[in-house]
Amino acid sequence: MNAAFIFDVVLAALVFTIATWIIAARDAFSAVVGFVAYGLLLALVWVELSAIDVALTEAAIGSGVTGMLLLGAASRLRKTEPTAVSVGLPMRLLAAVLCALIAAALGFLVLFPPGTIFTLAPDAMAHLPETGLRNPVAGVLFVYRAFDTLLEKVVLVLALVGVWSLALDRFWGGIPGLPVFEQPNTVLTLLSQLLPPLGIVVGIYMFWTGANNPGGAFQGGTVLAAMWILVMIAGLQHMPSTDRRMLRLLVVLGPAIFLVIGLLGFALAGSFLAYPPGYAKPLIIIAEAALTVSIGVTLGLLAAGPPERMARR
Amino acid sequence: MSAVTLFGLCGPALVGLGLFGLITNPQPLRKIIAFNLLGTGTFLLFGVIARRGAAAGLGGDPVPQALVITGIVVAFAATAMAIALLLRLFQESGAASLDSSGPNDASEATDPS
Amino acid sequence: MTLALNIFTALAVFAGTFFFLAGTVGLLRFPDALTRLHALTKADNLGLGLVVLGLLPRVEWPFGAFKLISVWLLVQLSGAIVAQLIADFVRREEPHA
Amino acid sequence: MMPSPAFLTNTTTPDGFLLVLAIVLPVIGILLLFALGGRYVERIVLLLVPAGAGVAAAVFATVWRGGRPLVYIVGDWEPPLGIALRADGLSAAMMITVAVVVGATALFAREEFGRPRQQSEAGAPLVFWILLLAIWGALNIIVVSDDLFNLYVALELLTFAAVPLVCLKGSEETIKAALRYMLFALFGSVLYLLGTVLIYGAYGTLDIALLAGRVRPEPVAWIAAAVMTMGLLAKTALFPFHLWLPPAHAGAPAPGSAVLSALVVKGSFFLIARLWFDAMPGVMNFAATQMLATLGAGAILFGSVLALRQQRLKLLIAYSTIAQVGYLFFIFPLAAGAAAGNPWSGFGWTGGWMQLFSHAFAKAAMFMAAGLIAETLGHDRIAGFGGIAQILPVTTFTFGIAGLSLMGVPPSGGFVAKWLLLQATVMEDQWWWAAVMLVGGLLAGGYVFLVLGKALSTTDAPPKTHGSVARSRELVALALALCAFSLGLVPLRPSEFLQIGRPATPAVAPRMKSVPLLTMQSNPLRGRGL
Amino acid sequence: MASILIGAACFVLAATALGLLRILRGPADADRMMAAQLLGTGGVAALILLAVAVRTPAIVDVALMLALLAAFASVAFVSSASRSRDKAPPATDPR
Repeated sequence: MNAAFIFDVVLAALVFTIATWIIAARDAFSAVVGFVAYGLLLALVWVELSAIDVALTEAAIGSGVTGMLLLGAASRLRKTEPTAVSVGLPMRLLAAVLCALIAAALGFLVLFPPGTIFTLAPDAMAHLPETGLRNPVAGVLFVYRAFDTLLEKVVLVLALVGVWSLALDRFWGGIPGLPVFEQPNTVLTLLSQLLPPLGIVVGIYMFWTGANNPGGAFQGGTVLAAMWILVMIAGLQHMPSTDRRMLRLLVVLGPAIFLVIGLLGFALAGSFLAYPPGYAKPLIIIAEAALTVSIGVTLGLLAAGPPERMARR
Repeated sequence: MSAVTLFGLCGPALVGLGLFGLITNPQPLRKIIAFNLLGTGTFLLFGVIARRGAAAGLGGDPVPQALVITGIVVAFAATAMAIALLLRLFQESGAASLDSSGPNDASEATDPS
Repeated sequence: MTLALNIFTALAVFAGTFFFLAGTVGLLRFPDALTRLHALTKADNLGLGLVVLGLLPRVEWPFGAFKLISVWLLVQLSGAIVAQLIADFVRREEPHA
Repeated sequence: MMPSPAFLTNTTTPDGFLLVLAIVLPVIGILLLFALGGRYVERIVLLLVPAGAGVAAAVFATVWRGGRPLVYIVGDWEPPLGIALRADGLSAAMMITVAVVVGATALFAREEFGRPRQQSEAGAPLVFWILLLAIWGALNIIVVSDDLFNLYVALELLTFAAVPLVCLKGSEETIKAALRYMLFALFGSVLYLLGTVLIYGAYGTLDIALLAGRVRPEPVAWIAAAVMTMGLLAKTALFPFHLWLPPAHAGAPAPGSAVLSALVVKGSFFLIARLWFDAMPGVMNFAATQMLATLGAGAILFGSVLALRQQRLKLLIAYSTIAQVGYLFFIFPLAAGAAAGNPWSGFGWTGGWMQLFSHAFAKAAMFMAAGLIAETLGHDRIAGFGGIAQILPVTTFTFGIAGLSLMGVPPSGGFVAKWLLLQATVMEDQWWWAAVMLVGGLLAGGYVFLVLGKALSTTDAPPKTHGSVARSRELVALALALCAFSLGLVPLRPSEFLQIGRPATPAVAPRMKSVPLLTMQSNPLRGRGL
Repeated sequence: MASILIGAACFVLAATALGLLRILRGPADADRMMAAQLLGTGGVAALILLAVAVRTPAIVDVALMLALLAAFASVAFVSSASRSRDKAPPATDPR
């Protein structure tokens, strides 16, 4: 029993307790606040699992942007709660048994791991020098499994299309319905003047350090998105009209550049999404830079929701 | 019991809790939260598998770690879309539940859900 | 020298943790939202401040120290502003309980 | 044709780049449409749809001529570290089916979503085309990707494309349907991911070809297979996870419904088949196959009976989808148990896939016909269909032809499929499925004639029409229906084609300690060595 | 020294997590947000303690990320809570 293990026990107990609370809580708002706290603790768990790249992502997304989305929804839906009818007790018991069985089966697999532990860590490390990167996670994301990453960016664009498609017909191309402070709030204005410059620096740092240290386009982009949303909420900057050509171009910039680099691989490196020897790192940096911007814009727009009014022209 | 096993057991517990919430909770918003819990439980399990695969001077197998990052992004996109749907439903009907009610469901009345 | 350093770190960190505990106790025990908010800011200011102070000599100079200090400053800034925002909000909303 | 030994080699084949093109073209389309939007929509779509169809045809032709699968190693990083794409005969056939249905849908939808009437960009058309391309791209990935996690991303892509399609009309009930669909789909994909995680933990790879050699019948494989199957069943809307489907498929605009019912639910079914037959060949046992087929049987009976009771045409067709998807699940007991020794040459295997293809064409045609009828009448209540056959003879004919295929009347594709499945039940000594199929066929006849009877009936006063529909759209639907029908005329070809590149089952004897007698008799996967 | 730091991290985490009881008790949503805010600060403190204890400077980046986004949840809360209170219920929202 050392200090580190006690820390892990406390952490695991907290995560489990809060998770139970999130599910059991009576009103949705408490559950959402619980979820924000939960996301934060998970970031600690990922640190404890030596997955700092994941911890950064979880800190940015799990408690940050997802928390914001859920909080906004919970506040808006405050009045509707009592209408929902609860599921009957027999059904709940049945579900409880089923879920307990699944959890027990998974727990069993954890307690009795396979005799041989497979790992791709040596493989991933062995080829890392060819890529010029030093962060193996970045290597997986942008070299070995770049195809997944490319598709995931397309998923983001598609999610944005899905969110926008929920706009009423006459608001298509209008301004997202993010809740904005109507009367200027001095404190918030101060925050959104001071924080974003710092945030942009951190965002760029995250992207830049990602090639060699934990971090990367996604984490950096999320920070940028958060800062952008903050500025918009404070009313310092008007939300853009979603029919702006520039905005659309920024959303597809990252995936498009990544795709072009991938297609160049056909000609220059003999395979789709392969990099010519020696040029891997610069190309990845270019792709990541574009992706950082695109992710920032896309996540910001996803969080801002569907267009709800037209621009005054 | 090691820390890895500890978090390894946490993962299944979260999966179970999330699944339970997703099945039994009638409010869509709570279902979305439960889905996120279920997702993080799954990711955690993957993280534990990654940690077990620590080798070559790394604290964990980078492949699952990278996949978890992709998974978190996708889960966020899903959450954003589900919430947008939910809020639109609220805007449209003033309610945020999936209970069937209204004239259009008459034709579905045969459905013994 | 190392011993003195260790003692300094330990003292500062312990003092910091004390303020965190105080913040929690305040949050749980104080009667209304505004006083609870007050307790909260103590943890932000002093608790984290002392922890950072205690750790400063142990991180790489200057970049690591710079990062630690910026973490503290960031928490200061957002803590203060969130406190203001919530206070405003609570004041506009008529106090429950 | 023998199963090709190329199956296990992990090298890019000369024409492998076609697989990348099949995926990249729709992705380019999505990005271009999103960025340029507005006036360029029609031009971009007109360029990409034929190009994509051409690529699918090229893949089909290459696999056909070469008799071996196409393989592409993305970025030259071999699995397990990298991702491989692989198209065998089945994948190529899927790809061409998808291309035909998507192409037809694009033609059909040109009227509705084609030309923007006003200067400014309209939402629904742009969104529709982006979603259509996304569904196409996602399905192409699903049929060719060999990596379980890559497939997860593709599944999500498919979900994110399918859900907004449901509520394109934006009415309260379609949004409700979309939200319910979304929640089911998310449940499904997380469970799929959970299984993927377990598989990686136990076998250290996500590549299906590599997994085939590593997976053993042991608890981890069972649990992984169980959760993944459960998740995918929710997405396939197999009974009892079907609740989301009828409102969702009925709520979408007609071209959307066509794609959703014909293709999207098949995507997740295809993955179930890949999982059981390809990734975990040794794990499938008699009990599991019977369970899946039992759910399928439940779907056939339940879906058909409910279809009979619907008053609205689109809901009827949606319930019919639930029933027809049920047939697909007979592939598990009937192909896995192929007494001949090689499941790929058995009747069950061919019959199951023929059912998938013919249903895809027939159901797309049917939803298009329903859309045309609803546009003409302004409603889709079956009770008000009297005299529609005189106004829309071609469409009524289309509906009838597609209906014949669903019922399994010779010589339609549906007939061949069901006949092959019936034969397989005899060969496998599993007559009970035959009984279900026969009842299902009768019920299908019931609901098809319910509609046709109403449509052909003459009323004193011709029904009020709301608008007229273009003849070209009627012809598109008819062409699809004829596709479904004519599949029956080439019964022997598909059987060979669908065997191309199927794995020679790895010679892994399942570790079975106490095997029930029944399993021993009908477990075909043992002793089917190289 | 490392154990002392980790012990301190453990203590900070446990202490601030205790504050989460406020989520249970409420009474107002603002109180619940405060508890999350406090845990945020506690998490940052625990992370930097860990970073120094296990000599992994990259962990400070996680703390930096948390610190940067610390205000985010509260700002979102205040803005959407104000809005949903000010506006008429959407059922009567003219469309």
